[in-house]
Amino acid sequence: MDLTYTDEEEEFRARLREWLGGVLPALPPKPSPTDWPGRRAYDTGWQRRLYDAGYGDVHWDASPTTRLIFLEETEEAGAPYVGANFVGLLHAGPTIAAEGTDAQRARWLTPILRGDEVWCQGFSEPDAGSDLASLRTKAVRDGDEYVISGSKIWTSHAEVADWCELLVRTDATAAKHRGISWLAMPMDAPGITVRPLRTLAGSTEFAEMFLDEVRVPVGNRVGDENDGWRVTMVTLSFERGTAFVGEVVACRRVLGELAAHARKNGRWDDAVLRRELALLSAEFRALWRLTQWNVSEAQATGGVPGVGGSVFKLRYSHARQRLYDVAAEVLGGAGALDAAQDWTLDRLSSLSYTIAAGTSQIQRNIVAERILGLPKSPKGGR
Amino acid sequence: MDLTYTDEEEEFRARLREWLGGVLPALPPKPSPTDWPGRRAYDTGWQRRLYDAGYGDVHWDASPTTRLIFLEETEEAGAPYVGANFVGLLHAGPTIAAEGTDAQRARWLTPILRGDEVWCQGFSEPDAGSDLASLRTKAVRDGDEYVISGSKIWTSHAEVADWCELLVRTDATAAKHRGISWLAMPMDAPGITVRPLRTLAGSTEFAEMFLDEVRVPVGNRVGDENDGWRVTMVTLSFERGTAFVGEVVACRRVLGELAAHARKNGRWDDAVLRRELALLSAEFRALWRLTQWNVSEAQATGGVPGVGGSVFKLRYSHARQRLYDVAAEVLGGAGALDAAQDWTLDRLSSLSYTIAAGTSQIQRNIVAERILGLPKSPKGGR
Amino acid sequence: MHFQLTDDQRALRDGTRELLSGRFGRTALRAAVDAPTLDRDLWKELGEAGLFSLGLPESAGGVGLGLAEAVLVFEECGRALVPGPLVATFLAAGDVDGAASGDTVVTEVFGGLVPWLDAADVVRGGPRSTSGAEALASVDPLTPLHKVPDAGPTPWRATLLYAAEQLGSAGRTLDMAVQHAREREQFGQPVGAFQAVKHLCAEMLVRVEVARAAVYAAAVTQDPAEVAAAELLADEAAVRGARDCLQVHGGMGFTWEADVHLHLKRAWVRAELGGRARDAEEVLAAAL
Amino acid sequence: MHFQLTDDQRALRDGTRELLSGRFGRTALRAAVDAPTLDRDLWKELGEAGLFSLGLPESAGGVGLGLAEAVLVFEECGRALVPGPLVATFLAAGDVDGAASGDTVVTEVFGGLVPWLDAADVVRGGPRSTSGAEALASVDPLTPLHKVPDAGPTPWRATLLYAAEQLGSAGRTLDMAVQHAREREQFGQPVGAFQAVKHLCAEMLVRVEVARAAVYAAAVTQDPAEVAAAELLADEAAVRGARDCLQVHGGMGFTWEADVHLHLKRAWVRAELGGRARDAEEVLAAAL
Repeated sequence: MDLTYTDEEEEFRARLREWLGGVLPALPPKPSPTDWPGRRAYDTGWQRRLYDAGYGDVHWDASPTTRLIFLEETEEAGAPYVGANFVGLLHAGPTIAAEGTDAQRARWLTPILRGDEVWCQGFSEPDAGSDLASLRTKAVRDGDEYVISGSKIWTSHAEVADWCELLVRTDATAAKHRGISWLAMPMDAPGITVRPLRTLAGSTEFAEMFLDEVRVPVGNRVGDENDGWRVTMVTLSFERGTAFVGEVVACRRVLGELAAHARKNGRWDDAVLRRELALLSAEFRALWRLTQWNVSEAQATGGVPGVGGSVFKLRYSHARQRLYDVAAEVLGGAGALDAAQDWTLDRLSSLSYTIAAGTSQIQRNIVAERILGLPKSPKGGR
Repeated sequence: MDLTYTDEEEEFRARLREWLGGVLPALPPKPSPTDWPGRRAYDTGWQRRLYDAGYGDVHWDASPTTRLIFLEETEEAGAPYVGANFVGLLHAGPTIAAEGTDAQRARWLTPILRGDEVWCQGFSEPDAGSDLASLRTKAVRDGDEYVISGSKIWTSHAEVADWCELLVRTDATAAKHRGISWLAMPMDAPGITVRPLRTLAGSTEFAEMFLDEVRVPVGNRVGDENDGWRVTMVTLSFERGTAFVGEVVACRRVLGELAAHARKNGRWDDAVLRRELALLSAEFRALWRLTQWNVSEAQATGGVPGVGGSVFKLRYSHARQRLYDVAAEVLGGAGALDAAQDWTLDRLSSLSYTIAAGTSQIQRNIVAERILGLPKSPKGGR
Repeated sequence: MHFQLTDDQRALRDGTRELLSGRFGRTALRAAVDAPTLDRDLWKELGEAGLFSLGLPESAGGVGLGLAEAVLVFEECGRALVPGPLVATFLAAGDVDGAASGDTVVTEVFGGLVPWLDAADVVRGGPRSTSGAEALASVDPLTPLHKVPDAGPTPWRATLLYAAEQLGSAGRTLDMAVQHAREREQFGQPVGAFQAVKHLCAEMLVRVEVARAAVYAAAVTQDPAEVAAAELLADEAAVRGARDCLQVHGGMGFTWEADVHLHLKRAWVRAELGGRARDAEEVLAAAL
Repeated sequence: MHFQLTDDQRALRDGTRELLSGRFGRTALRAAVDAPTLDRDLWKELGEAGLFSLGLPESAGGVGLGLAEAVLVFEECGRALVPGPLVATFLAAGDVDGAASGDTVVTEVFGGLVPWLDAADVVRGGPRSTSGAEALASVDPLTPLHKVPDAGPTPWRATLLYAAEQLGSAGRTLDMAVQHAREREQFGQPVGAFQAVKHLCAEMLVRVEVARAAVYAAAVTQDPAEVAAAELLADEAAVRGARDCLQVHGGMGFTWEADVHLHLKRAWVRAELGGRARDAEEVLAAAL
């Protein structure tokens, strides 16, 4: 049990910190949340800077510990988030790297790392919900093309993406997990309609995507036909180990800010509130240690994270919601109801954490069945 | 919405209060919890006093509101609990009254009301647990007798009971709810072995009961053969309306004592603890009002309570556990670990509340399916 | 003792629900979200229906009903998410000309906040002048808010009426969750057949019924500790109810299109306007 | 950074578990419950196995291991519910003759309480004399307790070791719940197939893993705030774990025969001996 970093890791941290200190002040101003081309340019510009400085592939090639340090340092320095590069860097890219042909890797990987091309994700569907594998978007083979119709939801950056990693049903007669294929769909193909989806926070970072006989070359399929579910699952679990590193660092910073704010406005004297802050501090300290634990485990097992990601996500998503509920208490009265406060918007967006990427109910099933070995419920018992 | 009592009800209350004031100081001293014959004599002696004073049948014949007043006043005055008379007065008696023949009513009811005969309950079985209807104690017809073998558990007062209301399986081939019969078993019949069962609180108020070819006359069956499940359910739901009246009154008294104790030992100054006490106060105030609501409803519908009992039990059982957890905080340090403190024993016994008479999980199923009309899960989904 | 609705009370509740579902159903609600101005025609109609005057004696144009009846009506307003300073206008009826009839819109300062300041004809409570009031970007699209420096405690009648609205909102989010759980299918069956969803809904109902007993009893007894209990339990039922409803709805619950966020945000607003939780807790503690 | 057990640590943990399951398995545990005297043979064997001395330098007869290793060993003691003043004796090794070897039984005053006073050879901490100590009817049949008036704060090393025991107990009640859920059938299937039971068990695991990360990290960093976090999270994991285990067991969990109450009662005792929760909270708050 060692919580100190190696000399090599400390050097990486120092070098990165120095580089961040130099490059961050020179960044262009942050675009408005509704300026999609501006957001794309900002995010891809940042990725290009990382690439040029040798940090472009930190999500792919670096060790889990190095990645942890990278995420910790960039968050603490206030560097831009992965943003529009998220799907390319953390989903589609790793999938193509692991399952693609040489030609596919050559075509798609470097543009992702250089920030030249942006990807979006076409997995979720309105009628599928938690049961992702019941997706119905249909791809019918026509010569060396698939003809695709259906609709997707919760697609981020669809407005400005070049490519979409798309899950489609290529065999309607097979069992639901067995008839799915993974395609790279060019977003300029005819038949694609993107419509922004407004969240309860009033923001439009997600979109619905309607596909009407969109034609995609068969050569854009990664993995075998009807093997898309396995292809996808590999990537989804790959991403879990370090997915929340930056967020935990950010939550700890917010917690410190809350304490400072409470000391200033007098709420600190309320022992009940102080206790809530203390319990959150215990919580996020432990979640940070759990992150280091999971990362160390991933490092030891060659980068393959276990189902520990579900354990982390379960606890973290509820802790994050509590954090912003307490933020509202710290602000108190008018402050708690003020949508101009960042904390209010964060409170609203935290509501999605127990739902997105597998509801807490689904995560508990996973933990109980896959870690604890409790019996799978028969149909109806899930 | 009227929370005042009628003149008649107030008169009943005043008369009862006066009578209690006279009779309680003259009661013999409470027997030790392990002195079973003593406990029987004490409890039946109290029931006889009630009977002689005209209160013997308050659980059967009085209106729900009168019963509420009776339970409230006796609890507040510190009168003895129903104790050894519980099964006779609240389970077996009402069952016989509702489903028995004239001869059965004549034989069994008056001795219950006079405190002459004590009943115990032989429903639960070790292997059945929450799935009560899966009971396996077998009754085979032999002429005009049933020959009974099996084992029962959680039987209170078995050591000193004259009769046992016994559920047995009379048809092993029928669906599980359809092959059960209700019998009155004399506790002096050969083949009955009673063994005390120690609870985690160290007490032995429950027993296991082993039946080895016990012979019971067919004439002791109440209701039709194989109709025992329905016979039983009628009584179980009958009892729910006012089952917890005395306990809620007692919990409110305990809460007041906790506050007084905390004021004395200084813990009152801990805002966190004071808040916990305040929230419990809100809780038990509301539970008292909910009791009045349910009782008024039962009064209006002719004494048939709805599934509201499950709503009440769910909330109350958790509130009671919280109450005694907070009691431990009020006592603090050594006090919280002192088994000589009544509150410590009550804390231990409160642990059964979310399990006994239907676990909280079962109660939530009942609420969801019978009140909210959510679909019954297929086998496996309960 | 008969702690149940009388026939008259039942009729009042049903009539109010019918009026509101006709006059402020889902279409009107979503239209109000898109254009959040106070609908003075609706206000007038509510006034004509007696919503603001029901507590006034018949001599003053009211029907002489009590707080118990007011609570039933405000519960329905909470269910329907009716916008506007209902509580302040109700409390002003009899004191402020035109409040009872719905001709005058009255708001009031509660806990340093003023709802619907720009739309109101009269402002009560708080500092003498609200000229220094500062507009807030209200989290609730259906409740414009200003803040003022002076933050006196919320009068108990307002606390009780806000609690009644919370109760109504909690009942509505329960209904929405149950309806969704019956209709939405996942893994080949209604999500309401999953025990986890079932138990969420069951606990929502328990919170509603407990809060209902507390709110109704507080209206009858008007005891400060009972009002405090009603406030705490109704706030909890409304806020947690909306959140559980969101959880049952899954991703769709996170959209602007679903109504659940309107309930959650309004529940947050009412929790602040109705009085500070810590104050209510101290009232209860002191009464122990 | 390699925040995982080393091979040596794994071997130490496995060896301790093996030793304890052989020397203090279920039969021995229940025998100890029936006759709660301190087993000095067992104590000596634990001493010989190095349980008390492992932190001492080799020159003093120890193996020079750190708090991280101590935490692993105490976690196993918590799993097995080993009775006796383990924490006090461990902390006395090196200071008190014979403590390291298990020849001397040392207890200490923690939070105004003295465990195993009558069985101990040496008492540390607290007031000069424990002649005025008052015997308590201890709720835990495996921990005799006395109380003394002077209640200084528990030293942080003791807090940490108690937290480690809590962690072990939480892990054990999780295992017991899962085993029961796999084996016990109700309504025609294992109760572990019901989502409600499944989710109880899943949350137990989550609490264990979060507490584990906190306890191990506190042992490595020895930072006061991390120790406070470990204390709070381990107490919660142990107490709620035992209660959920009881719930999963249903009626059988309420019997004296089931081991679950022994875990719950000991968890309550450790929570008091390990330091007051409110103090830990203030340490964490001050560090914010």
